[in-house]
Amino acid sequence: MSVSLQAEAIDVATEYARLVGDAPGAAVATFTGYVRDHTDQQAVTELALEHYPEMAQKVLDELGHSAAERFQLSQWRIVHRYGALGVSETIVWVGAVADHRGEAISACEFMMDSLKTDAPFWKREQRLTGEQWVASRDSDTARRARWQSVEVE
Amino acid sequence: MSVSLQAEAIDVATEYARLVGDAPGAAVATFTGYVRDHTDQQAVTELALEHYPEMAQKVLDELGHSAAERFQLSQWRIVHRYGALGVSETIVWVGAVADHRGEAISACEFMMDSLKTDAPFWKREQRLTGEQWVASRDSDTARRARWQSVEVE
Amino acid sequence: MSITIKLFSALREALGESEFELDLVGMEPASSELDVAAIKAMLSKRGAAWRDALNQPNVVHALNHKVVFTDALVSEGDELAFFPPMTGG
Amino acid sequence: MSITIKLFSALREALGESEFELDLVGMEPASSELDVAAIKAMLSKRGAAWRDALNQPNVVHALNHKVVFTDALVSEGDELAFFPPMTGG
Repeated sequence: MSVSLQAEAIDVATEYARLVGDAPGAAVATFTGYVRDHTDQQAVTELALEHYPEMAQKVLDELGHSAAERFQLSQWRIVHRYGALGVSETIVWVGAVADHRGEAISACEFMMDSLKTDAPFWKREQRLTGEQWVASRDSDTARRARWQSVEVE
Repeated sequence: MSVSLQAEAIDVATEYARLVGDAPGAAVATFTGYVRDHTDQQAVTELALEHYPEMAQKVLDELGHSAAERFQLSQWRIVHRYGALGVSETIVWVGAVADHRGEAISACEFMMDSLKTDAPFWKREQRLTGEQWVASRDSDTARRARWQSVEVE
Repeated sequence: MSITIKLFSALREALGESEFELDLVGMEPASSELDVAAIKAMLSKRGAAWRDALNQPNVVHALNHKVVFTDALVSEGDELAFFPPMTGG
Repeated sequence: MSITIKLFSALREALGESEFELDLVGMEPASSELDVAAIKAMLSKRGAAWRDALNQPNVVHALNHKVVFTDALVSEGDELAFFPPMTGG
């Protein structure tokens, strides 16, 4: 039931063990995002992640609580990095514990889709051709919108 | 790209590290199932998992390959236990690596939904009121059917 | 001609057998055209317990590790398994 | 009356500032009715770079860490941030 904003690499094994604890639910789903080595066929050598600390903390807290309520989670955790990241390093980790597999898996997807468009982070890629801010993707906005249509039901 | 049928507990940290290896894709999703301490409000104290070894190996191999093709996975892994399991122990672990988060997450859901109805395992619960074979669930059959309607498209 | 029969879970328990060879020599129709339904009919002659267990509507038949309908043809050396709906995961 | 302005990512870079206090004393209309649009108009008077950067159609405004429309009212001590669409995760 917590958020971590951190400069350090994400220790997936430790995060998993803490999430599950001594009394796991029946179903645990996790997602880890890594820095790609390419964007649109261009090689990427490093990523700088700028963030708005106070707002990021608030948005991710609210997102976790919203996921917990919506998918009946007994535990959840969101870890997001900021700062300079090398290729193949972790960027983000989310985990959800529920009674049923569908809820745990959907909660991870909901948290990832929402944080992509709602959490104040900005990626700047170091490419062979120079530095460049990463543009937001229409596909991310569309994935986020799927959850909103469900919210209205 | 492999299946393990095993009596031993699943070491989630080791499985994760092996799945991702030295060159991770951008997106890694995992799911872990644990033994519940209850079914329909009845306390469960132990679970015995019977299986049909040769067929289980074949079905899970095919399921992994099918998921890889369908969701463009660069890596996948399915681990399923058999034998005597205590409450809160691991039963099953699946992991998928893809370029995009939607594919990695959907692959885990597809693998779990499919193995629930297609892989030859049978649960026998030790309850306070005696032993009992677990009945198959209509909800599992319905979740499996969702993927079949997509297959026809 | 013989095939291997396997039984799992509640069927194994109800019938008290998990695996045996079934001799099909001299069966009618010609053994080259035997299907799963014919094997079920043959096994059902072993008594009421067999007839009842094998003819429950939700029994699954797997021929050589693949789920099949009752019209699947059976050949020398095949492995035919009967079991209740699967409950893994 | 003053508020805190924050700029992030490409806006911070284009405008060369990341955070400053904006004094609103003496502004028209009455400062109790100032909204985000009025603040944007005020900042746009700083020059073409400001006007262009703040009036891009996809600029996001967050008031006290919450995304708002331009009709949100601004009060003493508020924190108002401008930034491009978010690209985390």
